[in-house]
Amino acid sequence: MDLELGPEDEEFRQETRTWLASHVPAEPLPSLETAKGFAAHREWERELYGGRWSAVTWPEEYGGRGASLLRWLLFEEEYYAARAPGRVSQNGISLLAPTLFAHGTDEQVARVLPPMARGQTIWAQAWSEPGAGSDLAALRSSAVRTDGGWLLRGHKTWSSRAAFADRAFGLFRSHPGADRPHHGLTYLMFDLAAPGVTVRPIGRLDGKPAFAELRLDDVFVPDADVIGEPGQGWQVAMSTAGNERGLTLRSPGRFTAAAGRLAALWRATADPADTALRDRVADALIGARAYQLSAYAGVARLTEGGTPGAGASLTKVFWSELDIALHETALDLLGPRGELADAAPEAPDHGSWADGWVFALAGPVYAGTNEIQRDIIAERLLGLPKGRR
Amino acid sequence: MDLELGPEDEEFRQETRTWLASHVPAEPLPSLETAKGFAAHREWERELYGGRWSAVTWPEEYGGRGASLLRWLLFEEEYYAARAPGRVSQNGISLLAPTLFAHGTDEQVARVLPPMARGQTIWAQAWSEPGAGSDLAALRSSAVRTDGGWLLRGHKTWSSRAAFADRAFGLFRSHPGADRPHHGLTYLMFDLAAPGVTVRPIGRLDGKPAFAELRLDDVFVPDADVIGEPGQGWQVAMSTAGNERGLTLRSPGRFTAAAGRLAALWRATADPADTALRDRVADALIGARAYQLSAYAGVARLTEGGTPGAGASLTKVFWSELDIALHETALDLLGPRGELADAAPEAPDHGSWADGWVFALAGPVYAGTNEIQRDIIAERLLGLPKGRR
Amino acid sequence: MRFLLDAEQAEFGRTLGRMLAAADTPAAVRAWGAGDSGPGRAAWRRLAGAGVFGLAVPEKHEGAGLLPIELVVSFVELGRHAVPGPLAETVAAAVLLDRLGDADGLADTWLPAIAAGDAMVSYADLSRGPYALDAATADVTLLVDGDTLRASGGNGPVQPSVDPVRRLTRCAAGAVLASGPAVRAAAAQAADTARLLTAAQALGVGRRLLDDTVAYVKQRTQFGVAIGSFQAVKHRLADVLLALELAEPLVYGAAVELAGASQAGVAGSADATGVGIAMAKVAAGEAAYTAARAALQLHGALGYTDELDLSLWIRKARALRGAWGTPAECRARILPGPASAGAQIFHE
Amino acid sequence: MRFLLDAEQAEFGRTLGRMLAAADTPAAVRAWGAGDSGPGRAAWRRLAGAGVFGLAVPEKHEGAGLLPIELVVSFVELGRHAVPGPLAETVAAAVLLDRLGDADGLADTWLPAIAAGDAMVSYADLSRGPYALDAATADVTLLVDGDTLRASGGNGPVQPSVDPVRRLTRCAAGAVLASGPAVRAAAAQAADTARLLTAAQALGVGRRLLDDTVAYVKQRTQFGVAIGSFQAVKHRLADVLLALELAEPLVYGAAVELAGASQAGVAGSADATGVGIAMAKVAAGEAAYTAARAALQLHGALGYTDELDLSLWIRKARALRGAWGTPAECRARILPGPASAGAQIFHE
Repeated sequence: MDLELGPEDEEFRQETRTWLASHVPAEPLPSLETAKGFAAHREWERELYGGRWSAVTWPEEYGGRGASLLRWLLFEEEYYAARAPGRVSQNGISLLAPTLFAHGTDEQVARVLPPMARGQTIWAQAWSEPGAGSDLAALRSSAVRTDGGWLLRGHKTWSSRAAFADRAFGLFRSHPGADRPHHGLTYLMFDLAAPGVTVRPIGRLDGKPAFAELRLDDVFVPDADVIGEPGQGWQVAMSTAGNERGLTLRSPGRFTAAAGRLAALWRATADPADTALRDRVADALIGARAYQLSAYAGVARLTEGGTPGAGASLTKVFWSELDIALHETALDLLGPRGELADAAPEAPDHGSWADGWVFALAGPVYAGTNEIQRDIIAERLLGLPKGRR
Repeated sequence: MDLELGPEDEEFRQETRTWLASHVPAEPLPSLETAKGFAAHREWERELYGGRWSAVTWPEEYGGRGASLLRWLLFEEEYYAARAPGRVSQNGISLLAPTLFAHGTDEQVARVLPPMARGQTIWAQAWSEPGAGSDLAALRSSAVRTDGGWLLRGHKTWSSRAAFADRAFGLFRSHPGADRPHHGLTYLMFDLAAPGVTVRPIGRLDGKPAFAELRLDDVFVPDADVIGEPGQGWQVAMSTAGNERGLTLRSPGRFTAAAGRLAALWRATADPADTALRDRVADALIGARAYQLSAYAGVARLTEGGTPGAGASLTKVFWSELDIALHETALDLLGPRGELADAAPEAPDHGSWADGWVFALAGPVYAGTNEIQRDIIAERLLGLPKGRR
Repeated sequence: MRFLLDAEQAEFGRTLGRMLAAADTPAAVRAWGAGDSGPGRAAWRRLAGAGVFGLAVPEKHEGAGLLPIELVVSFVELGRHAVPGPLAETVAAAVLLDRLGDADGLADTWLPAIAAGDAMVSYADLSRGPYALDAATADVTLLVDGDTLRASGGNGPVQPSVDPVRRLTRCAAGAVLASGPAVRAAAAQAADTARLLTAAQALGVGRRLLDDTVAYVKQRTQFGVAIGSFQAVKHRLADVLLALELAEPLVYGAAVELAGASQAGVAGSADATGVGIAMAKVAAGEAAYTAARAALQLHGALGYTDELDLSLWIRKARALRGAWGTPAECRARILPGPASAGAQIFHE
Repeated sequence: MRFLLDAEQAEFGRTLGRMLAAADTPAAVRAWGAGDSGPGRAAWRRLAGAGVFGLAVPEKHEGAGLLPIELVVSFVELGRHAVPGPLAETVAAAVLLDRLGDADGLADTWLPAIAAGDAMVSYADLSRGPYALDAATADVTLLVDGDTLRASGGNGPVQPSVDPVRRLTRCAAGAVLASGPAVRAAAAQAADTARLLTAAQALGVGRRLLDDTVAYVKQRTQFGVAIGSFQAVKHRLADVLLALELAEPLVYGAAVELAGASQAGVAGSADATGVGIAMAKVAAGEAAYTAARAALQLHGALGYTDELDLSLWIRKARALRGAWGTPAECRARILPGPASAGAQIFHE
């Protein structure tokens, strides 16, 4: 049991740090939830790709470095510590790509991944529907068989990034007569510019169009864009859901960086006598370090053949609540300037605390609400009996 | 809307204060959960009775003063501010007596209340059974009809005060064929020294026998000791349960006094720079004041014909959690001496903080667990649908 | 003692509530945030017509006298309906001007206009922070800096708050209107009043968030049942109700104390009144924020959208928590420090 | 990097766990609390036989060398089985004596005896509080006061802790055994070690409380179903698991750091190691107390009784939370103050 990096891992970390030091923009990019910011972030993805940093764990042939999970953790630590831009390709890289590696055809992998790595195709997710949030088995949007493919009809919502993205992936009901509600679904990729797609951006709490509503009116999807077997979408999606809740959605590096910045803010602005705030800053540091060490242990287990399983639910609850507490602490530290929205000219740190707080508030909702996650923890990790909830 | 005491209420408060100032023992009595302390507290009840303070709201003929609920609140504030002893007659006065006033015969009221007021008869409660805690409808101890009365059989537990008390009251299944589980119960009073009663004291967390297990083996109870109609015990008990959860179980005066003592402890011992502790002390003051004002409002509503209803559930959850937070804060303030049990020679303030912490820990469990209370709040006050829990 | 609203006070609150419910305040809020104060001004005038601003103005200046309880009743409704504008600030300015007296004609000029709803006043105490609320929209902006009262000498760019209807502005120092220790003393009373009314607004915000969330969880179904039947949902909302129910008596209790102190003109009780107000602000501010977090979580993604009017209250709850006294500042007011005697709140 | 226990370390923990499960430690705890240390001593000797105390003693003194990871593995099991006695104190004393060196023969006398399980050492750092744990039972009591190390000169009356198995005593100052700055430095290292092992014990206590409570709520029925099927019960236990799962890597991480610092003999890394240990102590102490509160609540009145063995762990969780560093002290170690540079834990 140790915490020492081997020489090659250390070299990888140094290479990451050096590259980022000379490439991360001096001024933060505009918010990626705006048209201008989206474009700037897409440009940044291209630059990352140029250094082969956009998807370090992928095989080299698709633009990656074949990096181990440990190195991915190190990359993320360095990335966020360097205050590099948010990842507009996140949905594709952390949700769709693992699904394609697991269930996609060789042709799909070869066709979809390289433009994703280059930031050329930005992906949105299309899971939720107005009547199906936590209860994904209640999906009603349909995929109807047609010549050489499927016609999508229905209504998706809360589609992250869809206001500006190029393509989307999601689940559709293809076999309405199936015996159970989560049977008979198909996992599909489709073009957001295709005929029949209407994208209506939806503003998040601070008004930025972080997601969109999709109306689908006989949108044609060729067979080549079905992932896995038609009707088996639920099983295909579950592997993605596992990833979503696990490490790859919000790496420890995000939180070690944020906690470090919070500590710096405290050192710079706090009244040393204010132990109430000190305790909250200390708790953010403790939480970030706990998640970091927990991820090191998790990576070691995965490397030796373990699976994340319901442990991903623990992680998701933990980081989402840490993120809110950390940002609330920052806003309280900032005093009167803590009330300013990120768009305010005088917002501290380019508005990153205000923006981070709004972003954090969604954490307990998306990727499976924390209520559902706690049910999963209790039932799968503690073995408590399933209730009606 | 005002907070001014009228001259007569003010006079009552002053009379209370004056009497207590000259009668409250200079040294705290030994813990009432010990044999010696129980006797001392019984003696104190007699002294209270001597001044007509043992049950101020009762009519004068039973030893009370016919005091209004507002005066009772004032009495309680003064009582605990004066650091007067805990009330060993609490079960009788706040649980049994209201039931008797509502459902008892004249004979019962005349026979039972005066010795209760004098501290001559100390009452224990006998609700719970090993299989029936939150779910009182699952009671199995029985009352079987016999000549001139009933024979009690079964097993009661968590009977507060029963280790040293004289008599007990509780619910027994008298009509086993009733259509619903909470029908067919009878509310009875019985003697803890009667033939067939076996009392086994049970130690609470700090070892003191705060409650007991009762084995009942054909214990005879005369008809005169049935309260209300046989078979109607549930309805009779529910009025008592309402009282138990409401004001009378733990008056605001307990918490205003405890919060005041906590503030004094903080002023005496705390590091002024320690805002973390200051905030917790301030929150105890805020909580106690909120409960006090809420009780003033509640008393005004009751006086004008309102009912406590499910509001009593709000109160119960609030004070039980306030009590724990308040005592945890005190223990943290005390530093290394905060670890000492109340029996330790060097325990601060005669061990009252340690004893109070142990006492407080039971608060969320007794008189209806806080889980059940939150269900009641949600269903009855917010109108949320009943679930399976 | 009768610690309950009189029938008249309760009816006043209900009347205001009905009036505001009919006034489409969400549309006024959105317009205000976008820089169009027209609909907000209209609501403001209706409130003045109902007598709200007169509650902050003495009779000799054409008001109803300073009536803290009725003001609190009003501000709970203003919060419940998310009325935009420098509401607590205008009342605080009235308190300040009244206390300063008429020497400079300030009170004669502004108090009747405030009572009539013709003067929307932005007011900032610069010891508390550099920003004035809605200064760009107000008819006048008053700035206190230590013992000097000035008019604004010009507004900087709008600095939007996390609650976008709160348009904060840094103001340049303008003409001196008054100075001396009386300004400092009057500003302290103005700040206490603003703090209490902000607490009342927060209480109304929290009530609205709870009501709307309860209604939502009764009708939203997942897994075949209303989500309001899940115990986790029930307990979370029970905790919100608990926080609001215990904050409410603190808010009204502080109003009663302030009313007593105002009538008696007693400076000696200012400390105790200030403590009561600080308690009310902590409890109401935290209760409203707790309600906002629960509302957001239980509405799911819907609660996170700007489109749903719920967001107006979620954002306001956060802003009001800090306005006119953060929880930390208020707790420091309750317990100023072991060395100081401070106010003994209960027998120690 | 491989941040996982080796197969050998994991097996060591399992072996200790099996041994202690068979040893009826609850009976030993109750005897110990009543003043009979016989069964506790027997458990102590079995632990020494399994090599536990040797993990704190260098090879030249007949130990296995200071092995913090293996010590943590052991102390998690000691907590899980509620083993009584001055466990962390004996290890801390070994660290202290080892660091002081052999000049006075102290290390030669006591270290081999500690490794063999023949010496139960009470140890108190009087800057932290006046009480020594189980001094009346220990074979020797060492007291550090600033830069002076003394033997106890006699024990005062036992001051029972909220955890009655912890028999605290005030000790009179006895013979001076060593003095000078080396004592202060060694005492700081001893305190860090004691703090880490107390965190490990707390983690074991929390695990046990969770396991026992999960088992209980699966079989206890109310309203016709197992109470473990209620969502409120599930979520409360999920939160306990979460707290424990995130405390665990902090505890092992600090052990790894301490092992590195010990091997390197690097004083320079002491600060970072101390911060890691403080983090572990906050997290494990609070997790165990959270587990205790949940265990008590979900067992209902049963959980509140002294009779049920559960009480042994509930009471211990409270005491360990404060022992060798309260949460507040530990947080102050993590962030000593803005003026001081302190240790930068992450890139700032």
